Amino acid sequence: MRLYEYVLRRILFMVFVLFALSVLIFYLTRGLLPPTTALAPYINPRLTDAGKLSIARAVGVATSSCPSFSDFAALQNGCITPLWTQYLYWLKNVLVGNWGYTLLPGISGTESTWSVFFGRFPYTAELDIVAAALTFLIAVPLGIISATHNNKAPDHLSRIVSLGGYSIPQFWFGAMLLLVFVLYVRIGGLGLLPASGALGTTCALCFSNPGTITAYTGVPLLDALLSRNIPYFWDSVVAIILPAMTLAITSLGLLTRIVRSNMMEVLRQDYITMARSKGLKERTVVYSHALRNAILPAITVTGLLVTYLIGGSVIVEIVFSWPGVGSAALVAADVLDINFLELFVLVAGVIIVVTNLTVDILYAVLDPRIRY
Amino acid sequence: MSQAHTQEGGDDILSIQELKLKFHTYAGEVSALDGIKLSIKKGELLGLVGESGCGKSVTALAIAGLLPPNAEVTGGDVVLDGKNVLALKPEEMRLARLKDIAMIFQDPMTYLNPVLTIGSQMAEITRAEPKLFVSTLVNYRLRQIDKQVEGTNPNPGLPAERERLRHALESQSLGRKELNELTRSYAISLLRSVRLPEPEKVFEMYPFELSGGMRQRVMIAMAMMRRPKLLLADEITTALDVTVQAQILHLLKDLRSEINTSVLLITHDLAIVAEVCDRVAVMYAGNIVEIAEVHELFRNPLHPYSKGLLASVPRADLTRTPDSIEGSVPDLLSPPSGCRFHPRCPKAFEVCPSRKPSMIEVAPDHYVSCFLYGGLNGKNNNT
Amino acid sequence: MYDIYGSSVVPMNVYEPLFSYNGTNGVNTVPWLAQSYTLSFDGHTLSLTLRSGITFADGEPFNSSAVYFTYNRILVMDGSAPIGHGTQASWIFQQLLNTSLSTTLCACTQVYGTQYAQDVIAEHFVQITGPLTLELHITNPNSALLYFLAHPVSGIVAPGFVMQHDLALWSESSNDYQLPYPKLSGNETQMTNEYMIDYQATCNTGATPKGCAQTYLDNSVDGSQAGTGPYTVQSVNTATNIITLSANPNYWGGPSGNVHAQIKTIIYKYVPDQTTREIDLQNAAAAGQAMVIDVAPTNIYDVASRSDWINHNNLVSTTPGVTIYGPYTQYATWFIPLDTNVTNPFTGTYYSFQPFADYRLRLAFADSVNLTLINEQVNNKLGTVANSILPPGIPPSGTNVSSSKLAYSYNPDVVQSLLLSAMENPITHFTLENGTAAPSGEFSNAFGCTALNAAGTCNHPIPQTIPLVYATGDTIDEAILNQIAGTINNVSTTYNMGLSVDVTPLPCGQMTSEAFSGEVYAWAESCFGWYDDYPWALDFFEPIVAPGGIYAAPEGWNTAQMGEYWNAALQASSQGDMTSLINSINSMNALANEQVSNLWTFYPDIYMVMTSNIRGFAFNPGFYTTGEPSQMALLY
Amino acid sequence: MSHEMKQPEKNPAKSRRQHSDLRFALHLLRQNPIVMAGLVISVATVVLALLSNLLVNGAYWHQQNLTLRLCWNNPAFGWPVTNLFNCGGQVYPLGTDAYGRSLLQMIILAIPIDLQIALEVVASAVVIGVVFGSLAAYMGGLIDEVILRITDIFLAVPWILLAIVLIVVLGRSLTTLTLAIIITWWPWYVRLMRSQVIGEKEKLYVERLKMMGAGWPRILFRHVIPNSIYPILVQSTLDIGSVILTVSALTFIGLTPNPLLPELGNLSNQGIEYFFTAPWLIIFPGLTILIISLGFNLLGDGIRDIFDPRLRR
Repeated sequence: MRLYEYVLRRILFMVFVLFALSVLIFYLTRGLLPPTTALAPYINPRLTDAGKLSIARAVGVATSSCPSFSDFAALQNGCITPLWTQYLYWLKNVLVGNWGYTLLPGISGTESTWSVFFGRFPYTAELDIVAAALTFLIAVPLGIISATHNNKAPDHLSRIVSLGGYSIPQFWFGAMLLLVFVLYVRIGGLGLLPASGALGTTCALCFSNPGTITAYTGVPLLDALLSRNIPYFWDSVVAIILPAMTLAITSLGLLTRIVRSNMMEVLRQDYITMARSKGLKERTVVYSHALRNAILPAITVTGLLVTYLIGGSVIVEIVFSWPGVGSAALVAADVLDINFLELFVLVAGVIIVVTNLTVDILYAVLDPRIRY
Repeated sequence: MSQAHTQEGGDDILSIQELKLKFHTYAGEVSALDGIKLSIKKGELLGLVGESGCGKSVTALAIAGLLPPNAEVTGGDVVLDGKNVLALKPEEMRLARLKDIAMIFQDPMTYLNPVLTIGSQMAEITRAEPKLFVSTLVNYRLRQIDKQVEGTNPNPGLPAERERLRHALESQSLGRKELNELTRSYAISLLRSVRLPEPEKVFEMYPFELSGGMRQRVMIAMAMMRRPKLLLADEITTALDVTVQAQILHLLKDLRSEINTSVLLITHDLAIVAEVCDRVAVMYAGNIVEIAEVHELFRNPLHPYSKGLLASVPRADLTRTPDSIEGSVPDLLSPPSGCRFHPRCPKAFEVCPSRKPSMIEVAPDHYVSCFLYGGLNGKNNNT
Repeated sequence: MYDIYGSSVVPMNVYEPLFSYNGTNGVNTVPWLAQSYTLSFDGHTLSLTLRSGITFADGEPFNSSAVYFTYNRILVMDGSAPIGHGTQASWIFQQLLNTSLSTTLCACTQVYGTQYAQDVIAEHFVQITGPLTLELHITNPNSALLYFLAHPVSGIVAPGFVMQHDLALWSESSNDYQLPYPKLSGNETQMTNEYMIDYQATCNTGATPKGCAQTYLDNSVDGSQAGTGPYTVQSVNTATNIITLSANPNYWGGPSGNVHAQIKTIIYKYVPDQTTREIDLQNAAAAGQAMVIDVAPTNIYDVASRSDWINHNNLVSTTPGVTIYGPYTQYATWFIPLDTNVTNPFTGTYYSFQPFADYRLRLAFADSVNLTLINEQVNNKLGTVANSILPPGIPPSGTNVSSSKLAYSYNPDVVQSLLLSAMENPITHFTLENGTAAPSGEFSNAFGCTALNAAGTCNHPIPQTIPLVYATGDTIDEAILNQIAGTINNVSTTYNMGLSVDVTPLPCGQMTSEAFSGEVYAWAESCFGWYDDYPWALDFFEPIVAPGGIYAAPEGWNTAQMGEYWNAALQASSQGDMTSLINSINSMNALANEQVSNLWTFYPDIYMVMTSNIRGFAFNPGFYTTGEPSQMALLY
Repeated sequence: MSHEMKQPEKNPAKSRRQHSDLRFALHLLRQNPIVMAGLVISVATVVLALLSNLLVNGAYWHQQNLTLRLCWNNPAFGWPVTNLFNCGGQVYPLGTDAYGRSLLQMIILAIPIDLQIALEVVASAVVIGVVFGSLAAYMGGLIDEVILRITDIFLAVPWILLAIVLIVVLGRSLTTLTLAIIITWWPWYVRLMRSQVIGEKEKLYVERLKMMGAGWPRILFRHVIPNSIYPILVQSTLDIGSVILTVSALTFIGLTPNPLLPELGNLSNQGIEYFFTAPWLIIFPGLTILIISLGFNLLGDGIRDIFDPRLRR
């Protein structure tokens, strides 16, 4: 089978998964919660019952024959449309990006859920990407060292690190970092790192007034660079250290383990013995013969890693008051802002599925032996 | 004529004394080598035969210092060309492998890195320690140049190059670029000399694009590249079909005489031994039970095991059907006491289980370790 | 969690009303943008003279047509206060005029569309009599008039600025409506009227419902120059809830002339986590930056010295470079409604068990909590145990709270006897919300057993469960409800009454919606706090005790009597007859107390935690928001 | 003859394998003290969980004492925080929590609760995984496809999001908490079991059983599953730690059935609220979680090595 066929098939499959995911999430939220909850995000508080009813019809939860909103709220007189109709309306709204008004506290009721979500999303993206980078930078060498020194001190050490990271409650690790670096360790009486938010507006080591930047991308680090505001950039860097570290340390276990076991397997291959028998330096053996074969399979867990990071960022964002979608998700859960959660789940789904797709294709392309 | 050669060539390139070796496994300690004694003369082709699992390959690995981490040498020395290999520091051992000891392995499929081209896997040898290869490469090139200069209408640039190379020879150093170029042409010439078609193409190919026989040739070429003092050939023909086997073996022989290296040919196939070897050592359960010159051994094998081994070989003239030895190779976790062969030995008697026989020279250059031929009187001193 | 838009962050510092609560207490109002005023005896006409020489941040002059624009805009546009404020702004003003204008006042459906704008214009609420003089024509006089005008939602906005931006906003997104006046013309009055009609034209409940169009000020978008206040809105990040105010260089200086923005930039940052806020404060204090943070009463000892507060009643900071001001009492009361006529959300019908229809059970619940202890241990003394619905000092002064007696006080023994009597002879007759008697058999308050056995316990008790709900994370309410549950369950187990009280946290939003739709027996409301739209005793009662208020009137409640007091109070208020107003308010108070309609808990205290380098701020108890003290400072 | 046929059914390799597994396990423990530590911790945890109700009266967690809130009087360690509350006579080794309960007692009461949830989750996930995984693998074709795609859907959402949604929808209780985690967990086991069975069903003895005309349920449940279930059990040990982490994470962010419930994440939740006045409230519960999950992970890691053929040499 040719590459493009393979890609095509994977894309179709991706679309299917997303569709199924939408059905799942729709059923969970709309099927199991009363239709009034589903309606809430679309209703502007000022509306009269008549207005509400017309909206309920427009959103597709109330039948056109429904006499009054109170009947609708009491789920009587055949006011509620069948679930599949609701789904079609819902899907239409999802596709045109109409997610109604946000219910999040602290935000004007006239803000749309969509704009709120994607206003915050860049911060989460920034956090996750930085964390992912850190994870790779730490995990891969760790895995290699522990494989090349199997059952020796470095191996034990790196296993403890990765297993430890894997076993530490993320919220606790974050809290301890705060305790240590913000409360107890002080530089010249100053807090070492900012406790909150993506910007260093309150961090002691930060430039007192970093000024403002133009939101090209919404991602502070990038925007700061694009608008050449170096103080702002450093503030953002300083601000992201602790959260990203927390996320990375607690996520690297998976990757380290994969790299380690791959590496150990590869090092047991005959061609490694051959390479040694040729009198090559151990470094040459490891890096030019073993590494590539060991890293390649490790790429395949990237998808898993992304899933883990997105999940983890919810907790980390809460601990560090990171203004991303993760911390907002919890608030959304508190105020029953179903649409926000739905949006989050779907976006996360898209990201993960696409990542997996890219990884698979990349893998297929990279390894000369793979014949899909 | 090779006999004459071995007789007069007195000095050993390799001599193994009382080599004892254990494997530590979760199941317990496996005593893989139980004090083996072996020597190879310069330019000699020694066969090492025995059933699989009797410690042939381990011996080779021990010589090349490629033992797995859970192996431990508990006694004896391996002296290669005057220096004790076992005492070498890792770095020295590496250099020894790079220059003096080359090894060719059983399975050409798995012993080449699938994701690197043949070329790069050959080139990395010279790149590992350029100094060691300068003279080889340069001399090779000089010879080429000489030929061309003598030949009709030589390339005018040649004399200049010759000068440059001579300087390089003195300073023992080459530019990176030049090193690579020379390596390439040299490697290709080697590939040609192991009779690979279109060596330039092969140089660029990935292993999985080559057949088994071709890969084995590539491995031999790699070995030749280093002009080693000792070549360890571990079951190199097992994975190949018969016709290819023959070619490879002849290649080995030619190579041996060409660069005058000594070869330890490990195999379980007596036919091969008979075909190419000068001397042969029979191994059983971590012991060398009999060493003799090939024809001698085939004419009158002494050790009961050797007898059995020979008997099990199918003959061309089907005067009698091959009969196999009773029982199977012992589990070396708990090796039999005394002579390790006694449980399977048809001629075993009361001494065998209790004491370990020593090597006795029963005929010139014919050693055997079996109580049937004496060694009963006096303590077990492994002379 | 607080709403930086709904709260008075921006109103306080960016927009100014004609009057202001006077700084020390909110009891009186003083002219602010207004120079002077006279109110006719019948209370139907308020004549105003405005200060001269004041300009909006965008340079527009402040004059009577600005007031005309602002007040009419408020009337016509719900949530049109400088910062969106739900229906509050309009309803506060609408009640001064023809009640048919207001959904809240008349139980009628709101007229949408341009007709509504026409109705408002026809009211001629604001009459311009000169560039700096004007009259307000009031259909329904109200003694709280000046408090309305001092309310942050009635801050005056710059007409030109707002009209220009709104028109731009509406015409760019005019896909599902047509603006009658795409370009405004005529004099300012004329333009204002057209603007109002245009706005109503944008209201639609079409296929993808959007209500009415947004207005430019709704999110106090970047660079709002529409106020006369000491600050202007520099930027607003709706996603991360960061509002940046910057000083208004040509601020007029206030009545005293010496009010000036000394801080160049104020950044309002939304940091929901208590700990994080405190860490930030510490860092800021150490780094010499200026910062005000909100510290919950439960966490006061994170920043304040305990011994100083317990022993000497001083809030002394434990962090160098941090100062704490306060505590100040504010016009707010926390309480726990004990509801009757509770319905089952799934069936939509009444629960047959309506414990709080029984006065004895209401009293028993109220008697089983030691508020003083909780105030000291959990609320850390940052509040006063409430002895009536009315917070102290709320105007009109004289609505005296100390005189009204509470029917309850912490007393487990009384709880025990009350429970026993309620169990042995449960009430049999119920009244529905609409006053009619409930059909027999529909309700039964029976629990436990009617007669105890020799051992003094029930043999086969009828089990009943009363769930109490509070807002997740509200430590104080949690403590209160837990103690109630503890006491009641304790008695119940001694006599094997089968009555069990369990306490569950609900997300604030969920709890409130369930509570307002009458689906929970008793709930703690302080997650949004009970506060007045403006400091006026009468307004405090309306939703809680007045007939037709949002809380269901409990069984045994003398609705008729309360109704009479209520009408008398309204009457007195409209005639400005303070004495009888105060009398009827106090009688309502007394009635409410003796009936134990609700369990009043605390009057919350406010205090300000800020770095010491911040000079001068005005605390104003008149503002309607509870909690978030830092939101209430006018920094200058 | 029938005797010969029986042989493959009883899969003779197994007993010997277990035997050598045991030796390998001991070998590992000898050479790798970390695994030993894991074993010790896990066993200790389980024991503590079993004993907890004997050590501490289970009713204590309902009892609050507002006058003893947030106090620390461990003589061994004076906490360097201002405004330290005093706790009267009795000594509280780990201080008291926001409800005036001894933190140590609460932690002891919490361990069985967390462990129970973990076990419930893992057990149900294993059951689901084994049944559907083996069905998918053994039946192949459409069934395989369907089951795989379903797992794909669940794996395309971060677990915590799915859990949040579920808890919001189903309301907050221990049951829904457990359920939510199970729902995010089972797909892994299906995947794992599937790969195992696919390997197992290729084996010779399955063919021979088929030839003998044994029905698929018999082959699957009597032979294939018992032979391929090992790694699942390993995974489940490893996962107990992770599940405890998950549970505590969810309760920490406030998705808790009852704030008084002594559950490690729940206790930490109080802790983050009183970070300044009572740091011990977050430190110790979190530390407990760390130790327990680390214990199980170390153990699981070791066991995985035992079952990893590539590590055999």
